[in-house]
Amino acid sequence: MDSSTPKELSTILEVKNVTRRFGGLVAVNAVSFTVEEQEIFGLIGPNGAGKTTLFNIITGLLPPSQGELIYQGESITKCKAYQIASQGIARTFQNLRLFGNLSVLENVAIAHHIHYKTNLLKSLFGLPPTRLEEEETYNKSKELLSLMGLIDKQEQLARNLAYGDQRRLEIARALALKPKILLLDEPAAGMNPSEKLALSDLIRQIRSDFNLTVILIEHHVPLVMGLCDRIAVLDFGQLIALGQPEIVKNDPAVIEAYLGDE
Amino acid sequence: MDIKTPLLEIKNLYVNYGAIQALEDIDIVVYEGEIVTLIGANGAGKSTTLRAISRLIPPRRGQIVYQGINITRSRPDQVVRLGIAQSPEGRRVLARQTVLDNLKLGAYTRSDKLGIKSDLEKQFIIFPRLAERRHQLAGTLSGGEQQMLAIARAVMSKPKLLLLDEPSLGLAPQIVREIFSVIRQLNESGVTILLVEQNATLALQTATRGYVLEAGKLVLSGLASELLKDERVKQAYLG
Amino acid sequence: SQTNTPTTTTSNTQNSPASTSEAIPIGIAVAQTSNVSLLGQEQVVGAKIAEQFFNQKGGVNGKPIKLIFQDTAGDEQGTINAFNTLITQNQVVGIVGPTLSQQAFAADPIAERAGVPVLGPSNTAKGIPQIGNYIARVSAPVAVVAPNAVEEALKINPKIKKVAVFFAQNDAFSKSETETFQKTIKDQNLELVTVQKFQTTDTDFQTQATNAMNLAPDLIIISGLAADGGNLIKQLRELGYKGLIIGGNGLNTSNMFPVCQKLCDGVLIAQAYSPELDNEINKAFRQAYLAQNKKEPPQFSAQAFSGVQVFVEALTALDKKTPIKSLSLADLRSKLNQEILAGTYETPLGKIAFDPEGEIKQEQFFVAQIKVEPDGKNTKFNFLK
Amino acid sequence: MDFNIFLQQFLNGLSVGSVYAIFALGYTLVFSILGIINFAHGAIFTLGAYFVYFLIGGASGFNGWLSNAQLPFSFPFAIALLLGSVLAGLVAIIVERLAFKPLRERGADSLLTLVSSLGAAVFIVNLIQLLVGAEIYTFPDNIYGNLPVAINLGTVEKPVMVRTVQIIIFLVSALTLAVLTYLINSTKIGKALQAVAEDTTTASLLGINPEKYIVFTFFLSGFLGGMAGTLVGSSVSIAGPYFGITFGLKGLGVIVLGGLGNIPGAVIGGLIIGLAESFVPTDYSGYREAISFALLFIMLLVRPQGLLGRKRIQKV
Amino acid sequence: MSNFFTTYGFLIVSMILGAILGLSVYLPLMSGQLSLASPGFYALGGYIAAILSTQVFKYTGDLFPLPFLGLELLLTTVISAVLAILLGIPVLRLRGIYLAIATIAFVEILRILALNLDITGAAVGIFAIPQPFHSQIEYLWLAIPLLILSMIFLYRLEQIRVGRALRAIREDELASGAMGIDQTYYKVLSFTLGAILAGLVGVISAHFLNTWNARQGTFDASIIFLAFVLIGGSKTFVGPVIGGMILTALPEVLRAMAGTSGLPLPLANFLRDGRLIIFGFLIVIGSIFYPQGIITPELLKRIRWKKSV
Ligand SMILES: Nc1ncnc2c1ncn2[C@@H]1O[C@H](COP(=O)(O)OP(=O)(O)OP(=O)(O)O)[C@@H](O)[C@H]1O
Ligand SMILES: Nc1ncnc2c1ncn2[C@@H]1O[C@H](COP(=O)(O)OP(=O)(O)OP(=O)(O)O)[C@@H](O)[C@H]1O
Ligand SMILES: [Mg+2]
Ligand SMILES: [Mg+2]
Repeated sequence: MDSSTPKELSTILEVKNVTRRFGGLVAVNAVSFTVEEQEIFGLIGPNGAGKTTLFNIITGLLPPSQGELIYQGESITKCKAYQIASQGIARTFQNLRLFGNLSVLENVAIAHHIHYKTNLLKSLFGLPPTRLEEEETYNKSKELLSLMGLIDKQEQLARNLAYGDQRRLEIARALALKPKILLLDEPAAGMNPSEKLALSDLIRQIRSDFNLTVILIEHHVPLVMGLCDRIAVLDFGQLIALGQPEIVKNDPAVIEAYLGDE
Repeated sequence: MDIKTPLLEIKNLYVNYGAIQALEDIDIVVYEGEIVTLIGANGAGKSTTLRAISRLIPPRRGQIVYQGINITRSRPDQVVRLGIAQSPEGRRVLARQTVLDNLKLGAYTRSDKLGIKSDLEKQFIIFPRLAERRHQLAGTLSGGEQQMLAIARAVMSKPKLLLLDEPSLGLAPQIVREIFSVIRQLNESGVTILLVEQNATLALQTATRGYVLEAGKLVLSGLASELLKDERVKQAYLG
Repeated sequence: SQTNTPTTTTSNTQNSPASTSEAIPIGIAVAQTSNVSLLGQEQVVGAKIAEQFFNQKGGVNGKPIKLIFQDTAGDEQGTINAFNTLITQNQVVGIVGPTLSQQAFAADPIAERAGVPVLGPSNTAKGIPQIGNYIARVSAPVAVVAPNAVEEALKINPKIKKVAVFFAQNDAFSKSETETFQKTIKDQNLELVTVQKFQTTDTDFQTQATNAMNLAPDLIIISGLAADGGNLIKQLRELGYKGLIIGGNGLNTSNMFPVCQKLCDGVLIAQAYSPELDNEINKAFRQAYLAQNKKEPPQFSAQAFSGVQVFVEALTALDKKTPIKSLSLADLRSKLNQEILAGTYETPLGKIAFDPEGEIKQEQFFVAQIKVEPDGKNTKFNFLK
Repeated sequence: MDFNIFLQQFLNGLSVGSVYAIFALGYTLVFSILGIINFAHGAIFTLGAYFVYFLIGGASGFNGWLSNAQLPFSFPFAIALLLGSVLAGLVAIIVERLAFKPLRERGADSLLTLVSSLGAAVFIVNLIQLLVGAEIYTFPDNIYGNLPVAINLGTVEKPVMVRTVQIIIFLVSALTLAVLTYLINSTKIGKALQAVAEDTTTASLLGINPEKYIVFTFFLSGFLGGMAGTLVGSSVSIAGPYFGITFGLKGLGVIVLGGLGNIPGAVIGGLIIGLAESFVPTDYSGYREAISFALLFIMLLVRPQGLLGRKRIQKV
Repeated sequence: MSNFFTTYGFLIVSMILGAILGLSVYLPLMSGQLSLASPGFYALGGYIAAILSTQVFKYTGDLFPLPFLGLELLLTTVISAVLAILLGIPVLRLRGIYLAIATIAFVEILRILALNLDITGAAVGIFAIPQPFHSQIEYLWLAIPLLILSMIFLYRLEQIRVGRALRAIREDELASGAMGIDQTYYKVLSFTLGAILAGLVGVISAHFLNTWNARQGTFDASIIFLAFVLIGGSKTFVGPVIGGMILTALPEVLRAMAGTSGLPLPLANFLRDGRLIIFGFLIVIGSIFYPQGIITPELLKRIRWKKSV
């Protein structure tokens, strides 16, 4: 993208009428919304509403049955997962997908991959620019680990971490892609309330430090409400509400389908 | 309810993963009919404790006694036959089998056909989502649906002692409330429960007693209602 | 019992220091393991009988010979290793081996470069003696053996017109042999109705059999080895083929009898060896073999025996000219090679000699018809020629 | 093509195919539980045939350490078949305990079991060779009583011949298939086996003893392998210690074609390859061997899960 | 000593070639691809060399000129690479055992082709392949540089970005895509590099063995090559090198042991007759005692650490 041209629209991602079926089941049903640059956008809804499926579609792991995705003004509907990732959309996985047999540090270093383009031959010969690159990769990876509080565990194998730590590592790894959009699928699952609070501060900090947009799936309502600028609510694949937290919180349809009355 | 008979006793338990010491000198007692909760930060060793009880990892030292039987050297399946079931961390549903088959396998150790059938129906009433999806492969369920399945499957074995590792993980708030009411119901019907839970407030509200783990060591234990009021607990876990 | 075990007998000699200093080492490099070992084992037996026989007769002017066995394990790498070990470590004067032509192509050049005489006991492919001066063979090339059988078949049934040919395409020997058979068919003005290929590892031939039988051949010619050939014959007969069958040289072994049993009856086999050959040495060989194995000696054993015999006799002749003791190993090997090529030998294979390239000149070839007694138990070769 | 010729070739295909199928059934069974290929299956198949050969009173040849040995007693073929297969099953259990279990327990790369099972195969095959030599052993031709060697399904002028042994093999594979399918799909044992197949830890959390089922599976696979080896041996003789190994590679093709770990798939795959081979035009008979692999190759590109296999879903 | 080299020259060179073949299986395995196609490319390289040197190249003199050999190597590199890319793109979509079987099918199809074609000499194969050297040990001039180059190459590869990408694919292909790694590209890359190595070893082997036929590079070889990697250790390139050497030498070591004098008779007998029984047994034992292979990255780390202390 040419950044010198003034952009009037700050829309970064547009989900247009996206539908996904599995056999007879419609997991995502004609969902449309836009996400603005630098916002924290929440995606909530009951279990099986289609949230993760939507993430999979956005990141190119599943093709939509219908609909289109526009990222920074261009369609990415047909792109492969790795292309989407290298264009700046990173994610974490609800059912953790770490590189389990690699060290914590390597997990993060791998994601730096896309930022260095020295070719195979040059790097094979270990020419100075690649040496620098390698050093930089590890330094930056360590920075991210410190940020996520995992620096002490950098040598451990990822699969040996406790559940909550694995979630943090997922975030560190996604950040290493230097994404413009970060998709977090239940990042706070498996953390206790005070850890959740800390995480929510961290996400805010990341957003401003890294200048990125966050889309977040989370079932912990206080966290979502406190953190998100806008929230979309899915139920049975359909978008039933969209707007600021206060509005969504009091929407009867949302209360009926998701929050329940306490 | 007679809460003086210890159902499960963990004595002086040490567990290692290679060089890493995950549990150190743990003593836990669970009396019959109780709900006991285990809380602690990430990596404190909660899941490790449950794994040790189910015999998925060998302890380095210490003893686990269940109903007076030393199960420290038993096999996992023997432990299940004795009446201890677990809904494990990470759910571990059998991805390539249907929801129904997963539930039936939960009752593998039972042979009372009628009882199994009625229990199956009970699960479907508690979790209507599972009833809807009974012929879907478990691997394609959403995260929360899998969590429901994991809990229901553990219950299907009609355990005396049910180990739950973060049952509320990934569940929508409504379902979380439901799960906890199910836990209370189960307990009332005579199932003893050992609960690992991040949602400490809810856990302590539900439980009779609680233990607090920190970096592999027990740091606190007591009646749940007292722990709820404890300043240290409040600060560290209740947020 | 233990004494019947071929491998035990060698080690007796190999490990007793008394004979080591005296005895003249001759290498035997054949396939004692792998799926080629069916053939290799027969060669081991033949060679051992020779060792015992000639040592009893006084060896090489009083000096015993000692056979050193190195397993070639059925592949080229193994054969080269076996040759190398024999040549440099065991310091043999010459080598009988290897079992298969493909391996000969790999290992013989090694012996050639080292100047060690090699006698191929069963390498029948084209081009073996041409590998070099030191390479000769006691196995007649297929081109010489095969045509006889077709002639015999025509004598039995002059009305033969249509011929079907089968061959094992992954076996070098069968591949060469079938070419000869096919040429003979042309030369005899017969009609070649089909050529069916199979693999030596195949066991089921119903498809090929019925394919061929649909063309109503009067004669079927098979080039293969014992197990596959035997099965092919069996299945042809069971499926109702009534005409004559010729088996190539690879089927020339009693190993085939258990496979086709009664159904082997009447099969014509082209042979380079006949147990019934009437000479002293063959009688002795046959007797020894029968005593040990309770069955007629197969061609592979006879050829291995002959290989050892050629070495012994050439050594004896050489020793008479120049005492072997006085020669360095290198000289001994090269003189021995000349001596081998110069001599004539009365062997179980009949009278043989070599041309200057090392190709065998064998006087007699045979065609046998398999005869099974009505009880289906006793099977033997009836020699027609 | 003349109908009779077609029919003949079709039956040939089925009969060759049923040999592949009967080999593959035990092969695929182990895969369905452990998700690994047991290269020792071919060796156990061979071993079964030797066991039965000796149990019916056969004597060994001259080329092994056991030269000219014979059991002091003998059994009728049917009983020997059963006993021999049980012995083969026991050997399979030993192989599992020695070459599979330690690796599983030490958390080895699951590929390594390919190697260790190959080691076991090399061991067994060469042990056979050491003991009884590389000779060909044959069952007496009266083991099936007075059944005719072949049956003509056509007319006298236009015969369509089928060998009786092959019909027996076909029937036995069909029967085995039926029993295994019932066992796996409709019994509690089958469900437990599937659970073990997917995740042993989870299975044990459900009260299933995975080891028991793994041993059972190996026994069954060895039993079927031994029986198959005997039946095939009775059709084509036991052509030395490598007899069964030569089926290993094609067997691999068969089970992938039908769907790895899929029991009916093994039979369907076997029959299809048998048929395909029998319809290779005469002029291309040299390429017959390549047929199964070409089919397999195409199948893998088009439908990797095999004909009957279910696609592995992967939800993220 | 010279005696040693004449006896074991062949074996030493074979061991080095075994090490390189181990690397050729290891390369695709770096990205988690269990490809057993190496024997196919090995056979192909051998045929290229055999055909060129016996039917195409004309030369005078006693030794086969090295420039011709260079030409064979070059041509094999190109042909192997092209074939590997063409084969790799469709086939590498398969995973695990499925990929292994597809590549086995490829190897078998090549073998049947070789048996049926005239140019490959059918079952007899091609023989009288000319020699570039006077003795077998001199083949080290080819084998050692090739091994060292490949090892340096892999050493570097494991350190850099590309190596990390390969490891990521090996660990979790799906997640690696979500990390921006183009799986197809890297998988085909590692597969092709492995194919080239196998082809080059084929060229050397054809001369080295004097003859080439369809028995070279078959299914058995596939598994043996795999054993090189897994027993040696599949997590660092040192593993397959060591594994290739040990497993190539093992049968010959057993042969030598059987020949040592002074052994009790039954033992000597068993060592010789039961050589392959022992081989099979050792493979099982090796797998059990070295479930991660003999050489693991941790072991290397420890060695390095000891040295630096
Ligand atoms: N591959 C698939 N095949 C069939 N059904 C599927 C598949 N993937 C997802 N589904 C179904 O689609 C629905 C949406 O699933 P999804 O994972 O998107 O839910 P979710 O909103 O993320 O729920 P949760 O909060 O529980 O994680 C679920 O009912 C699930 O069972
Ligand atoms: N397989 C393993 N190998 C090595 N270390 C492990 C392994 N599993 C867990 N650990 C370590 O043991 C400690 C306790 O882990 P455990 O999973 O019991 O924690 P937990 O209390 O359940 O945490 P969480 O709330 O995140 O699930 C952690 O430090 C973890 O890193
Ligand atoms: Mg989800
Ligand atoms: Mg935990």
